[in-house]
Amino acid sequence: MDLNDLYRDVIVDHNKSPRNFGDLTDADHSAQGFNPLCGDELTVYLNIKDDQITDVRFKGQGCAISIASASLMTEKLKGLSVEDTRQLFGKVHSMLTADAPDIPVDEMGKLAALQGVRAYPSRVKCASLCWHTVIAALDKRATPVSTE
Amino acid sequence: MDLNDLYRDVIVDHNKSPRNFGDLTDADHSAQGFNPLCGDELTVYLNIKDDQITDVRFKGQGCAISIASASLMTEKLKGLSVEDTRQLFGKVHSMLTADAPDIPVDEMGKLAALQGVRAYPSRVKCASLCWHTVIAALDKRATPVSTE
Amino acid sequence: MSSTATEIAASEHSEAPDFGRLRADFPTLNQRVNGHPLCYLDNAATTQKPESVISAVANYYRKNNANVHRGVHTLSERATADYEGAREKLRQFIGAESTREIVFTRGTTEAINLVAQAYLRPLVSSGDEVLITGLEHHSNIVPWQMVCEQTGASLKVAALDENGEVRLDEFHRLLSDKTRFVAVSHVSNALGTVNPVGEMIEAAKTRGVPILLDGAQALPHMHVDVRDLDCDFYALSSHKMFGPTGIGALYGKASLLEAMPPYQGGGDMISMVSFEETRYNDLPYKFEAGTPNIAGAIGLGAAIDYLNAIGMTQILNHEKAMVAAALDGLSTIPGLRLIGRPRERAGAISFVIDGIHPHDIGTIVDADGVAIRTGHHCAMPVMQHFGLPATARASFAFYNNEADIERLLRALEHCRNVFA
Amino acid sequence: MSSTATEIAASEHSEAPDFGRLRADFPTLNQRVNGHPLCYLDNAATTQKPESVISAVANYYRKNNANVHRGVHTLSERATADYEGAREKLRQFIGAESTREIVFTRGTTEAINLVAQAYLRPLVSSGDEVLITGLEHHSNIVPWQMVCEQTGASLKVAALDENGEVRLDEFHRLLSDKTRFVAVSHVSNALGTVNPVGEMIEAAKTRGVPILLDGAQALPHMHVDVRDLDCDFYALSSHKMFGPTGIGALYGKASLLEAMPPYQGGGDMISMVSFEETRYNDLPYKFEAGTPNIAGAIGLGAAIDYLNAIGMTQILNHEKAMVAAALDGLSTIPGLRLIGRPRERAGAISFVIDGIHPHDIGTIVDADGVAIRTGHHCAMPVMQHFGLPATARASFAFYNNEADIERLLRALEHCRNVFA
Ligand SMILES: Cc1ncc(COP(=O)(O)O)c(C=O)c1O
Ligand SMILES: Cc1ncc(COP(=O)(O)O)c(C=O)c1O
Repeated sequence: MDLNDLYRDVIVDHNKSPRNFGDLTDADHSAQGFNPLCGDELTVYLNIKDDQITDVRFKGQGCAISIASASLMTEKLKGLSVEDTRQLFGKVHSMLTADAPDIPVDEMGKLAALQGVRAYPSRVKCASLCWHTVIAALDKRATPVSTE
Repeated sequence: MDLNDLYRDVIVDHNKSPRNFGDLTDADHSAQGFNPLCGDELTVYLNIKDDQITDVRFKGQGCAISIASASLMTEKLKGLSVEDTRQLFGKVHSMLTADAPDIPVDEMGKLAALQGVRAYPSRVKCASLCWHTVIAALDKRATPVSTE
Repeated sequence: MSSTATEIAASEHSEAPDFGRLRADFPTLNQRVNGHPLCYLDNAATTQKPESVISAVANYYRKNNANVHRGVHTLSERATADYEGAREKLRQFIGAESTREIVFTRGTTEAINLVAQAYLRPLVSSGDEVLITGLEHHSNIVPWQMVCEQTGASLKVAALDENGEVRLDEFHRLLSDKTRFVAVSHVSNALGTVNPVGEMIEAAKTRGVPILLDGAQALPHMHVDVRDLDCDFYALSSHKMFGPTGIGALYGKASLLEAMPPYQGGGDMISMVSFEETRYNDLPYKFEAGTPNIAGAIGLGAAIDYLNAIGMTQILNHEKAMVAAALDGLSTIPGLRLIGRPRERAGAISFVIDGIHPHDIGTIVDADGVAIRTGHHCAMPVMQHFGLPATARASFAFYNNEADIERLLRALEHCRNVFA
Repeated sequence: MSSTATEIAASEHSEAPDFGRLRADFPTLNQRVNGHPLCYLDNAATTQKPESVISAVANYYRKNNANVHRGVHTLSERATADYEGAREKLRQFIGAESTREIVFTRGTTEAINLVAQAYLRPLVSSGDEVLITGLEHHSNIVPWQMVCEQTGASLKVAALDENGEVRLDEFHRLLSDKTRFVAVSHVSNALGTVNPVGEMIEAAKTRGVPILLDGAQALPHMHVDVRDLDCDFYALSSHKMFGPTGIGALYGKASLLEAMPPYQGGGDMISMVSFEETRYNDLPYKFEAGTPNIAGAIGLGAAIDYLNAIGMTQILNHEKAMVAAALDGLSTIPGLRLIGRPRERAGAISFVIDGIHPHDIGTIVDADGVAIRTGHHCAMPVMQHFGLPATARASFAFYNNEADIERLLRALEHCRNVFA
């Protein structure tokens, strides 16, 4: 278990300067997620056109892992189809939790920075909160997602 | 711990042929006692004249220790004053429970047959049930005595 | 881990395990009591623990002791993994679909109270009925009496026959449009009767009435599968199945548990608390308020591993033979009368001896190192049914053997001599 | 036994015990975590157990395991004597008048739920009020919220000031003619604040309102005497005072407990059951339905023996010095802000560090072998009061020492480096 594997430079950087952070006032999809255990709270906003994510932003507060994960996610989602987003969620989930992930980590691009989370079971929820929240937004679920 | 010390001949005999067993239809004092743990149930009847116990009988069902104890008790009480009965209760209680009883056991007469009970904590309630019940009768208590 | 144990079990099941050698796994059994080797026949009250259970508990305290669920530090993660691992073992052991359906409680009694208060109490009122049987332990009577008192509902009781079996005609008759809940024991602790729970569950289902099984006395003796049974709730105690005291569980179908309000309030059972509003946590945590008996759950997990390694079918067969031999032996004691002669029996045999009160039997056989239970066995209505204040009860576990039966019979002869 | 421990304690109290050596009594502390010797500073979540507690539990399972209260055989008598012996030890430890006033529960949470449901629920209705404080653990909030929801009563909360102390003016203002019950923590688990419970109890008494103290965080750190305090109920958890999990107790004044209906129904809490009528057992058994956590109670007794042998006054003094040193040390960490600055503090210190989320602090210090807790500490309203989602909390027990403080400070420096 190496701490540097969890707090990689990419993570520390995205935590300090989260990308796509803030409101998306004209969002046509949005959802709230929270992790009551650590007090993490995220809102994810989406604009979708012709089944394609045209814009995505998030805001909220949380630990470095959850903020960085959300930031990395927003970078990745822009331009993706709804279907591809759902599939990517599955792959990220597998990378975060499975001993032998479904897909080679090096196909995950920048998201691979999160692979260190797997060694820290109590931190998996932090990394996956934003993803659960995006899926809730796609599903137009009204009640906030909770990961406890 | 010697079993013969508990089931002395006197005890076995008084269990088999309890003395003063049965109703006392004109009793002026009576009380019920029960030990729910083993299902022992006793009723003690008293006639008292000028502060003196003129007659005493009991009925009910129970283990050898509780029946023999009640039988031995009735033999002892006839003719005793109310005050002496209460004092005797204290002595019996001490004999049944105290490591160093208040009074020499040989002053207890036939009741000394019960001294073996002390080595069997779960049986103390059996031997003392009749005594608790007599005191309840003297106190004219309406609710049955329970030793659990 | 539990899967390993199951694998071992599966591979070993071809030949019967050496039950004689298993006895050595139980430190308590290896002692002298009143000058005699202990002959423990009070298994229906509580069972002895194998060394693996004792050391699972000690090991948790020595290496991994921490509070669960709320910590990010290593010990807390280990404790959480072990505690939740035990839940998974129990889920597998009783065949539940999901760990969401396994709520840890102090034992059977608390599990039944949980259902009585959180499920039934909000649902019933005057005119409604709860159906139980004449065979129940106080823990499956009083919680329903309390709900009835609180709500005005009434308690119906399917009576016993002279063999100590529930009269099924009565059971069917009493199961009516007014019945809102059925609660029956899987196996009776007082008489050893195995109830025809399949038929009872089906009858309840047919009428759409939820049914709880009190499984305290079933799990130590037989394979139980809650999905096969298709009961709605199943209650159990760890200490009766070779695990630690202070832990047990309620199995409940997720759909029922989800609809229920919580039972106790506190830490862990909420997901969000403010003074204005409190949101409850997901299953099963909604029903586990406060710090749980972490060591107890881990010990229960170890007990399940142990049982899996033997195999419940092997245990059932071994015990059937043993109980039959004990019944044969007891029938040779003059003046001894069996109380309850059920067609199907597990674990316990109740009896009385003419002219000797059960309490005296208990004390005398104890002097010979034989531990049995005497009294009402927390089943006073069963005693009342047979018109007895008490019985003597010998109850068996898989580690008992023919020598134990022999010891019991000799000690009973001793009783007869004392009162000869 | 406990009297022996008390004697030893009394004779040894003249000189301070060697706290450095006591540490060796705790096997958990003697291990490496992530390559470093364990530095355990999560004592408010649960405390570690001395070897004497671990072996008291194992010893019960190895030698005396039997069910209590209902048996005449030797093992059952031993188990009963040990279980009731533990009750007597606890009675002495907290200064209760009689063992009738000591009800064993799973822990603080269950003790509070018992009072909420069996005492308060039958007494209150719309218009009545329950008074708590802004400092409470969820276990001393949610049970009262549930009663309020069930009955229509309302929950009043005495707010905190900026130091994390209860505003006494608010407390007195909210204690009104409508107040039917007061429940306050003796010591806060989130901030370490010691409440002025003397003044609070007196205020409640003056108005004739019964008061419960949540003592979960007080007993590990200070001498508690319920008769001196003159509170009506006192709730505690064994696992927070060096004893086993799954056991705790409710102290209640006999007169109040006697008047209360039972909480759970089942074995042991009744004296007579028939289907028509059930008579409840005497105190404290009326509130102990089902087989209790026998091993847990015996382990708690051993923990009390252990504490008595050290002496709670010695512990208090030792910890005061340690906590003061920790506060000094923490004040040297740049960007660290203490949350809560109570005048009187026991056990816990909460803090945040600019720009680093507590959750990250927890993970990073754990990599250095330092176990602290991060999150809301089951006290979300306290977090809301300070406008924080979470804090980091280091909490101490008598076995902690200066090296632990040093380790914590260095680990916090490490955190700052990771995010530098
Ligand atoms: C102040 C306080 N009250 C109540 C509790 C609940 O105790 P338990 O979880 O042992 O029931 C705790 C501990 O979590 C606590 O710190
Ligand atoms: C049939 C049955 N039901 C319920 C119980 C209660 O179990 P516990 O005391 O472990 O809660 C028992 C055991 O005493 C039992 O034998």
